[in-house]
Amino acid sequence: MAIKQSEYDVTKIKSDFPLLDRVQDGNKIVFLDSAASSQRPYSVLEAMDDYYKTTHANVHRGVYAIAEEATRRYEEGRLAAGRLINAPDPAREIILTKNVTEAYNLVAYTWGRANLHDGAVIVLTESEHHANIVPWLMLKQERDITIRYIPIGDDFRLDLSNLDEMVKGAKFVSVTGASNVLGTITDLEPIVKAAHRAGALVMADGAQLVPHRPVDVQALDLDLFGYTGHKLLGPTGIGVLWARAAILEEMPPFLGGGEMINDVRLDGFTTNELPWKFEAGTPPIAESVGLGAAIRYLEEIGLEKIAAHEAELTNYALDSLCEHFPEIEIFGPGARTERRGGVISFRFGDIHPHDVSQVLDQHGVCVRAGHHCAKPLMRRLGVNATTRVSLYLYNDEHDVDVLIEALTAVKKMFA
Amino acid sequence: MAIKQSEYDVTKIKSDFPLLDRVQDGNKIVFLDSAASSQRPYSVLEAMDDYYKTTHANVHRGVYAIAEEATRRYEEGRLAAGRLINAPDPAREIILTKNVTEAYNLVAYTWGRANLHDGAVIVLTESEHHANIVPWLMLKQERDITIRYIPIGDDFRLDLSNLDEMVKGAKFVSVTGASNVLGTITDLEPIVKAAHRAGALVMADGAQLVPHRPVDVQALDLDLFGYTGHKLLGPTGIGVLWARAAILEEMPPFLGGGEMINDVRLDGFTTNELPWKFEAGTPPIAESVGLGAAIRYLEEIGLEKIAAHEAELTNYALDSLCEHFPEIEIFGPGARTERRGGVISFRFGDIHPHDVSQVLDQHGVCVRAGHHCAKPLMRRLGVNATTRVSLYLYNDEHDVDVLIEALTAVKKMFA
Amino acid sequence: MAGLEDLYREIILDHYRSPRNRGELATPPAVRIEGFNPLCGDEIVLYLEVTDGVVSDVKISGQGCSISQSSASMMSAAIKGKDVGEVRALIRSFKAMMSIPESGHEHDDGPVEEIGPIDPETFGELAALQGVVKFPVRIKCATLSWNTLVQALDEAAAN
Amino acid sequence: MAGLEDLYREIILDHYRSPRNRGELATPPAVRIEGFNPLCGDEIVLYLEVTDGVVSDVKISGQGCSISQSSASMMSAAIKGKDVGEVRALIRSFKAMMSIPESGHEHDDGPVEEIGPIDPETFGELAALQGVVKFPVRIKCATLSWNTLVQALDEAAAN
Ligand SMILES: Cc1ncc(COP(=O)(O)O)c(C=O)c1O
Ligand SMILES: Cc1ncc(COP(=O)(O)O)c(C=O)c1O
Repeated sequence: MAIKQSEYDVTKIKSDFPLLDRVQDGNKIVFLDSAASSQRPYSVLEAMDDYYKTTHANVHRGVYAIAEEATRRYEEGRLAAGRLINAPDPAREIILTKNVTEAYNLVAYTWGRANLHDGAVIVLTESEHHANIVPWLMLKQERDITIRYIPIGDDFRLDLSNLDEMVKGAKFVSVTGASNVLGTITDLEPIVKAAHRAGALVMADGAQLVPHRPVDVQALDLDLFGYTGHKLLGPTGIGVLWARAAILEEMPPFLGGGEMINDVRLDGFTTNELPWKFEAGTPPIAESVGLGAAIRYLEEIGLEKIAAHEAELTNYALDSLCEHFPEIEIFGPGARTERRGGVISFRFGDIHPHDVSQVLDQHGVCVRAGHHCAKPLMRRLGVNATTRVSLYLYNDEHDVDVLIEALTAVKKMFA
Repeated sequence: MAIKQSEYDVTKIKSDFPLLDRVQDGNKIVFLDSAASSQRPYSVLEAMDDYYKTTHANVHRGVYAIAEEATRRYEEGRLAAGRLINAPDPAREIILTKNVTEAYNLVAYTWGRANLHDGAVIVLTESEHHANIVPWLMLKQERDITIRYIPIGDDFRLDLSNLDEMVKGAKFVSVTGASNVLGTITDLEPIVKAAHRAGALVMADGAQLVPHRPVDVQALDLDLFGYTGHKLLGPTGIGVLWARAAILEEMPPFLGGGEMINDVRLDGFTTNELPWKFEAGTPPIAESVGLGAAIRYLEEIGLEKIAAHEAELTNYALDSLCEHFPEIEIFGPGARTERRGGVISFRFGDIHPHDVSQVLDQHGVCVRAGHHCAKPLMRRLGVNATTRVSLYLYNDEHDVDVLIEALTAVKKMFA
Repeated sequence: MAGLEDLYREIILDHYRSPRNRGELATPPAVRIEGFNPLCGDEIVLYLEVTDGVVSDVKISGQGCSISQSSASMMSAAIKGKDVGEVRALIRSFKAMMSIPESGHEHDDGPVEEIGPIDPETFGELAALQGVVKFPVRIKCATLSWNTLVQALDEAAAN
Repeated sequence: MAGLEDLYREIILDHYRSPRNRGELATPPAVRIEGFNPLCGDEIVLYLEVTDGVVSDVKISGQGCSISQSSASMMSAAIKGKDVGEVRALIRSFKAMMSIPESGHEHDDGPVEEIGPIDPETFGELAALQGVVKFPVRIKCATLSWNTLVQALDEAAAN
């Protein structure tokens, strides 16, 4: 069952990632935890290194060549971050944060506190990551707001049958673009339409979407959107918030300090223009350079091709798992279904995910075991934890084959 | 006037920093803008590279070797950050943020909103960086609090003559440990004593202090303290907040999301233990590794020695500047004074700082021109901007000599 | 890297496969305490009956990984019939074996009290859990039941 | 890297050393507008008198770097006596020369309308400021007085 895809050379791609060359106790690493955090190609590390070695200085105010060059490189990362999702005005609408969690907190603290007063209704889903729940629960501790959750059905997908009812009277709807547990990809179109009909803004969480397929925030007609650098071959320490300029203009500032101000007096201050209004203090400069390089790497391969590769590999993995292990219970859509990404969560008989993961590690296979920062979803699934395999552009059939072998060993050990 | 300091080999130190080897238009870079952001030694870049190449995975939850090793390296950065300032319980009391600006916002949003109600008084100083003013001005927009500012005297130092009066009735006192404009180092002891007598907590801004001399938060009897990675040979994207555990325990959380929670339900959440309670989302992992390496580099040379070197070099620079340019007006204490760091701000006749800096750049000399994120202080000094030279461990007399030559050219150009 | 055989000793797998003292007790006379590992969602419910200063009965229910289950099972076997003072001493020794200083902060890297070689007399089968220390993420699994026991003893004493 | 001679043309230094139209005007009939560059604190105060659709007088005070001062000085010389339509056209051309698209967002890296070679007829001495484009941080210095002029024209029109 060979995967054939013209021009997609997974062996070459794999060799671009130094960590995937690591040998642990005689086993080559098989990295199947990219949904938690991906690995980085040489080009990303080199871009950051080059930045630090030749061009580092603080940005935006220096009147000397190195500082101007540092500013240019920092702002280039922003433009790349916007280009990747087809943001209409990246130079003003892309806010660089420390991770996407900060981005959602920024929205909850500023847009949320300015617009959601007692009695307001917002809509989330049962399959959100904590990053898109807790900021709203914190707001709910302060104010009498109602949070409605779009439920998931038995097919693990959002149940959109009651959509108009769900969003009725809501001011804000925020849904994950792709689940980090179920592998489902959200059908955003009907949600955006219903929300806009109801007069609500719509934010989507792109953390698990942007790394894996082309995303166009304009075509999706979204209002706000976030994603995170380290899951898309970029460095840690950087996240991306996009929102329509009109929304950002209206929002009060979030963090206060240098760079986000226009003027400061002892008794007050005025804010800077977009996007710097939301970027207080020294920003993640080298991280923006790294993010830009990561995006270029993805663009060069092509996100369409990456998505196609992942789809084939996901089918191979789902088939292999079900074929070898009848006791496996997969929490998510099956092989060859639409809107399905490369995240595969499962129960392995009654062997606890911690034990599964620990034994897999002995074979060099890295997978995640736990609640995946989605405790409400875990409760809905009726489990405390799952084992999660996640596939990315550098994984191949051989990785899946090693996983199957290693799972066989797990079974033997705990039989 | 040779600087002699046994065992301090500035040539060797300089060679550890790749950027200082850069040649621009035939001139070797003379980097005199470390107060804005320092450069990084190879060892820091190598530590981050090695982390990414061999050990990267998301931290704290992975049950596999790479993830455990990543967690260990991340937490090691935290311990180093605490060790550097002699924090009593670094494993719990050090919060890693994206920069120190975030740290002060964290304090203002959480401790501030929980403790400063209408009528409350806080005390800052006229020489604060915007990072320690704007978060409090933002709070003042919401609540009727009073901010008092300790003035600076004609000697550019905080006027502490009226201290007990200043802090009377205050709940919180926050002062810079070292000015990023004046080069003054704050005499924290009387401030801490007076504040504690008045029942106020004391925070100090260590952004310009920690990189340059030994700091001991216990000996200083501080309650909260912050500093930032990129000014101390570390990467961008990381800052440090220290506070006594008892204070942190009482503080509500700041950003919500993964990692900072203990449990999440659809209708509420509970928070994690310290320090993770304040670290939402994927933290700056590689940045913590880099910070740890930067701290080790500083410790190996020794902060006492760095301080001594900088003191001698500052004297040399102040003497040279005054000797060559009678028209120079330095905003800060003169040579051979106590509590004086290597930041030298000045007016150069009536040549605008932008023009000074631009022409210096032509000679490879990097200095900062502007308000240095301290607009209230600029108003106090009666200027819109200053030219600022800042010295660090890798600078030497030759750098100062090149500066003098280049300033001579500036003078000629705008005569 | 530590080998898996350090973690999954045969005796651990045996307790996992056939847990001792599984079940529930009537409350009162027993106290019932729930323990929870937020990282992996493991849950344990501990029923403890103390009569005249002696652990007269103990039962465990809940779910978790092999390490948390076997640790709970071994613990139940080790404490049953012991007097409360002995049990508290055992808890201290067990935590020391897990490199957790008395203050209880499991991530402290500060100096840990030197503990002598594990004494099989006191520790019996529990010594098999020593290997967990090499797998820091799993320490919380191994200590879950013990932390729950501390709470149960406190509550029993308060009654 | 761009050389300093691109930035500090002799004519720029000349305007910096001997600024034209320095001073104040009575308001009314003139309008008075303050401009401010938050990055470096440069300030300009522009006095503009428009009579019958013509810039009948202009004066400038304030302080700033050589680029902002000389740009203001050259601007004042260029607009004095011109009619408002011509002045607005000149502003557009100047901003185009500074690579600032009409929308006014100076950091946009989007495509910029191609502008032909600078026409010395229209631009006169102002063409000397072309070199500023190579020093992005200084663009705000060069455009400060022009942005202030836009406001002054709007206000004069409103009166
Ligand atoms: C005294 C002082 N405090 C705070 C800061 C803010 O540091 P950061 O931009 O890294 O948050 C700076 C540096 O700009 C500073 O000099
Ligand atoms: C769906 C989803 N949203 C948000 C996040 C948060 O990302 P970060 O930790 O980088 O803020 C994650 C990753 O953990 C995720 O999977």
